[in-house]
Amino acid sequence: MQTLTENKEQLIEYYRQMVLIRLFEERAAQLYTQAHIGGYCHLNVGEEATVVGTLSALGPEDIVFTYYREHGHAIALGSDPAAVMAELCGKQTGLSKGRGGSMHLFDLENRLYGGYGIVGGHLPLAVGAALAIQYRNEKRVVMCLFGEGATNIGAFHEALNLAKVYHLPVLFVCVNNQYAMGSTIKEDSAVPEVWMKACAYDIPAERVDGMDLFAVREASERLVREVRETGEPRFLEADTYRFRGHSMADAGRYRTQDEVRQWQERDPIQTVVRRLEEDGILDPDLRKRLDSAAEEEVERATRFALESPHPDTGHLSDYLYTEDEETTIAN
Amino acid sequence: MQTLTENKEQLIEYYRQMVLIRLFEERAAQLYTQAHIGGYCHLNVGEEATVVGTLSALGPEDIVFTYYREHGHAIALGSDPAAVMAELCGKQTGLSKGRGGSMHLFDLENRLYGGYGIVGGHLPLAVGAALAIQYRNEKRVVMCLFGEGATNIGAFHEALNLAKVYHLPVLFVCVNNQYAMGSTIKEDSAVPEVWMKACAYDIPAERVDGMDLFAVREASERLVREVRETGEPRFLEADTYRFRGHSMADAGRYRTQDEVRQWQERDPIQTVVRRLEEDGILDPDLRKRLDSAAEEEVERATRFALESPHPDTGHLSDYLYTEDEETTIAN
Amino acid sequence: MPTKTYREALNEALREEMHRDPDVFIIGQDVGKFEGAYRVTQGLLAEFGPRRVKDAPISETAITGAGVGAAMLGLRPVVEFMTINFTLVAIDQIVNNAAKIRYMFGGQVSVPMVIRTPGGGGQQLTAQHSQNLEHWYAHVPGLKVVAPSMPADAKGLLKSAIRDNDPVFFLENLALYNTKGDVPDGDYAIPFGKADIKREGTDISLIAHSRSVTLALQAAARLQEDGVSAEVVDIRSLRPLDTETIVASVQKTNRAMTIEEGWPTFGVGSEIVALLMDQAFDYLDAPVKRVGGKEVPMPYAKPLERAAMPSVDDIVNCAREVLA
Amino acid sequence: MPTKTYREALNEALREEMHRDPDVFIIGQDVGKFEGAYRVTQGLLAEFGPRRVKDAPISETAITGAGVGAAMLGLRPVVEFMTINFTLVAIDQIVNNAAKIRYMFGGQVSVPMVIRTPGGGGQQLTAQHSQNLEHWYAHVPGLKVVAPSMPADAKGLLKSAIRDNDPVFFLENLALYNTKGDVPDGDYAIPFGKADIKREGTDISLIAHSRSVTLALQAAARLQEDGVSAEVVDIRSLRPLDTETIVASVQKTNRAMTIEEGWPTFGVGSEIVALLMDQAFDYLDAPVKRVGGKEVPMPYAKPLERAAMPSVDDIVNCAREVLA
Ligand SMILES: Cc1ncc(C[n+]2csc(CCOP(=O)(O)OP(=O)(O)O)c2C)c(N)n1
Ligand SMILES: Cc1ncc(C[n+]2csc(CCOP(=O)(O)OP(=O)(O)O)c2C)c(N)n1
Ligand SMILES: [Mg+2]
Ligand SMILES: [Mg+2]
Repeated sequence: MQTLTENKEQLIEYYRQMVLIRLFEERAAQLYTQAHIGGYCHLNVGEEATVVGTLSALGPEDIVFTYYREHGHAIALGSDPAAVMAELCGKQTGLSKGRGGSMHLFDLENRLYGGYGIVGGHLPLAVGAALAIQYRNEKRVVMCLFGEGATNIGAFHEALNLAKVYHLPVLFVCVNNQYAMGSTIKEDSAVPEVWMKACAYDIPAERVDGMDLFAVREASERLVREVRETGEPRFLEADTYRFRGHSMADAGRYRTQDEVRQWQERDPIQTVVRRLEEDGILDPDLRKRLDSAAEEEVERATRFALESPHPDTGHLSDYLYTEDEETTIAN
Repeated sequence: MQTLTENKEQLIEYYRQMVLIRLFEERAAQLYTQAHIGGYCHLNVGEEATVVGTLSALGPEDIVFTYYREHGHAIALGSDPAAVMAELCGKQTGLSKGRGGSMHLFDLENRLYGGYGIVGGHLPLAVGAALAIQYRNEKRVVMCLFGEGATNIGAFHEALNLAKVYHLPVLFVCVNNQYAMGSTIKEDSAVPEVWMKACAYDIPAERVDGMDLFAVREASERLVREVRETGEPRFLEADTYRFRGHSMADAGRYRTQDEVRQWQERDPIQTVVRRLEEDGILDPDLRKRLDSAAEEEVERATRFALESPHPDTGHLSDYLYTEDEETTIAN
Repeated sequence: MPTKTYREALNEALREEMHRDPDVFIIGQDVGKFEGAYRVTQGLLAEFGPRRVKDAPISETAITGAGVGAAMLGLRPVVEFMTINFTLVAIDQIVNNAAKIRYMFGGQVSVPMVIRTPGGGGQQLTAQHSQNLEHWYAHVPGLKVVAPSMPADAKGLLKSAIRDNDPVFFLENLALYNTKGDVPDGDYAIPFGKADIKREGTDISLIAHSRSVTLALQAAARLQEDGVSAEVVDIRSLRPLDTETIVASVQKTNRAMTIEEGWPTFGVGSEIVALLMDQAFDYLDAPVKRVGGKEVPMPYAKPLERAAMPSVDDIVNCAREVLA
Repeated sequence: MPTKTYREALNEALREEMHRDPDVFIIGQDVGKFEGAYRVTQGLLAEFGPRRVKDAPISETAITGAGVGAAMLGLRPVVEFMTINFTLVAIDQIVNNAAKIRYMFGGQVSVPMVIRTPGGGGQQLTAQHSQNLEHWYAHVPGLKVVAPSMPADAKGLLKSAIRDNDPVFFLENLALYNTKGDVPDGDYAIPFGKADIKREGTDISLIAHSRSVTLALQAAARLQEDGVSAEVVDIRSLRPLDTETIVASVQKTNRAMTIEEGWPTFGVGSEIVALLMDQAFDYLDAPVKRVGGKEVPMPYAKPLERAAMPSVDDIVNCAREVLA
């Protein structure tokens, strides 16, 4: 067990974020069953350590490309949970102005460069962003997150190769939650140890326990630093588990209750609590205060989302082309 | 230097094929400059050991998917050089009835399942053919050939992974002729040792000197046997060099005369000659006879090609749909 | 005749064809254990086992290409894409291999495969998951493209698709899976290249395919209230196109409009209009109009999505213009 | 005005824009050392170095996506595809990312990139290398699509494409690269969305884009011999489409036909016909007809290829039918 190098405030902040994400997601699930949220809705429940552990390692100029399972990613990067929830509810006040929904969160200010819906399709974008960073001789890092199922698609192969050939500052993070919908990595990948696939691109790679915030955090921080210093790509696999279905529509018949229970015993939030309590950083009282603050935050977000207006259908064509926008502004 | 296990006739047959391919290609180049051949025309000159060494290892039921640089492949598989040349000239008597041209040779009888023009796009087809073989519980092997440039495209990644995940009898053969048009594998691939890329698919892989017929032949035979016995994929890289341009249109400014000369000193045909002469299998007299037989063969092929008629434009739509064909036959 | 959902009709066609022909097999992501992203393959793994129902990795290019390769050796693969949107990562295999192999190799080999996938919007699945691109495939010689709107057609056309000796792009629609209709039992196959008059009428032809047919039928019912007799022509087969039935309908009604879920510019309706221009010009009492989706990526917010999709109102209003 | 080839005009536009804007860079296979598969980027590596002229592996998906990602950070990538046929392996990046990113993220980011590539047949490059799919891109809201037919347009439109703040699909044509024409020196940019009358006439409008414009001009000359005055409308911009100029031409001539190299079914001409149906119906003295390639994968044999492509004869004959 490595010693915690972060200061108390930081550690508490991680806890706060993880709880916030958990509560946010559970509330989103509720809103989904109440039909305030529609379409696909993929939750981060169970994966909070991979979310907070990776993204907290980034500097203020670094940028993130991620996939459709990204509510937590937005929150961890600093997006207002209210704007996230509003997006999930398709409101004009949402992070993507109600156009993107759950799968397509974008927050320029917090350098969240989008959640994407075509599996693996965003990896090339991350490589391009890193290319722009190199082109301008900047020291920023691009973090690109994706599921283990994405490592089987061609775009993964091409993107990793290009990142290495061009020497680009990307940290590829594979969030291995054991399932791609109903399929396991063992069934789908010739090399089920995902991090080992990086051998084909000569990218240094490692695996970390994705249920352990501190392990994820340590590895991410180190790798982000390496990427920044060398300007070269790195690869991190974080093993975790989604406690809920693939999306809200999933009956989950492809896995046993037993398996789910076993993973739930390693709940990443409980692990953090235990550790922080042991280290005297968290006590039941502080925890209660933090938890109810998070609850209130989610409450506020929900209220904001529900009360916000839908986009006006008169603005259906807004944002299609940049020129139109300018025209609109000029008028 | 391994001992030659083949009998004399076989060894002489390899030589015959290599010479035939060399002369055929040189004649094709001539016909191209005389405008009897058009479009893209990619020659195997310099790569004859990879062609004959791999394909001679196949059994009579095994099948081959290959790429656009495949005149030699057709010839080595037993296609009539006259039908190959006729195809290059766009004649109705051509291997693909004048519809395919240089890049798209197909010979059902000799189990050549096509030359394809989209780089890497035929690898999935080979996997599917192997799937059919497995489905029917047959013991056939699929050989799939491609250039080293193809290993950078997504289809390569997906095809290798699927072949391994499904346990399919494919021998992937990468003909590494050092260039993909003007680009080298060092510039284009994070892992320039192509065979090592198979690590990401847990496919046993090896590299062989593609200028040495006997080495290619030994490795191919062994790997074909392994594929047949295990029903699992294997990967072979054969290093070689194309003595001519990428296609007939290539000025070749991206490489030096010196480099070309150095490789030409290792001409695969000369190597075979030296070895067979040392072993007393070939003598100048026999060689002369073989060479002029090959010359005649090419002469015959050329004459046949030039004298054959073009397809009748009234048959432009033939072969589009299977039903049409049947209708035509029924009438 | 038993009443079944569109989904059940598809499932039945698959099951029956798999019983009929041992060379038919299914391949796709989560078609087996998961029973299909939209449950079309429900029960098939249990019934036929993993040799005939093959779960595959997220590798659409490899899956599709493997289908083509297996078909070249005489099997009859049915490749499932979770949605039509994902065909874009494999379109090269469909267009450059499946469609061209027979022709470019001089007829030496056929590619008897089916690509099944749902298109369409209305589920709040947003920009990358709500497209209608079937006419791209219908543009390509060498392919056949069908798009059933009703459960019976779904069964009958899927059976024909599986028995066809050439590659077939078989378009389903997310919003149709739960719709119900009578479905003939047993060996019911509908030949390709036949449009179907889903409702007879005399005043105007509403020409549509896939889910738009159901909108057209609703619009026709509304128009009836105004005393307008609208004929609903279900294109059903986009390639080959049944020009005869479509033209005959318009020769009778003298007025027409097209309805499609997708973007109209360079869309399905454009081809139908061009066809009518060519073969029914002298019969037209008014210009043929097109109704389709609004020309934006599909937005998420429900009111925007609704506004982006063609509605029964849109159709009725457009019909009135054509009739004016 | 200096006379230049289409290729030189493109090269000049690239060079000038790279001088003007340090954020413009080129990425593609063999664009650098090899100087471009069709030499459009000749000399640029030498002039601008490898930072601005980036050779890339055979990884069209990664290359295109990298262009999109770099554009999202404000650079202006010009992505070269060796031919339009290879865009199929990257079409997901173009359609699902480049075209949609601005809209689906609520306008927070733009994608100022250009995708350049030649289409077309006639070089005996056969089925997988001779396609015309530009209208697939023109179907997609969020993209802009232009297709110059002449060297001056090539220069002027490429400059506008590079300066545009949204993704532009820029179609070149293999058979045009060596064609010559006057090309204005220096800062010559042509706005998008403007069709161009390449030849004025009064009897019939020949509506075409890319290389078909040159065929249309030859046909117009032939028709002139018969005393027919044909107007040649170069569509030039497929999205946005200049409906005004096209409709105005037909309102004047009262007769029209479309010409395209690609397959007409679900093709470019269909959209033009549908437009004229909608906006020029009352002006039409005869149905608008379409001429295009024959509906087969492009065959290799020269006589077959010639028969598969639209010819000046085809156009003249079709025009006579329209005029009959
Ligand atoms: C190219 C493509 N194919 C299929 C899908 C449908 N799909 C959405 S999510 C998913 C599973 C992805 O699994 P993984 O990458 O492990 O991420 P997870 O959802 O487990 O977080 C699939 C198959 C898609 N979106 N894109
Ligand atoms: C997807 C795709 N991209 C680009 C091309 C153009 N192209 C044809 S051959 C070639 C080089 C291929 O090199 P390699 O795989 O090493 O085979 P070689 O030609 O050297 O035998 C390229 C880039 C293509 N045909 N397909
Ligand atoms: Mg997963
Ligand atoms: Mg090579």
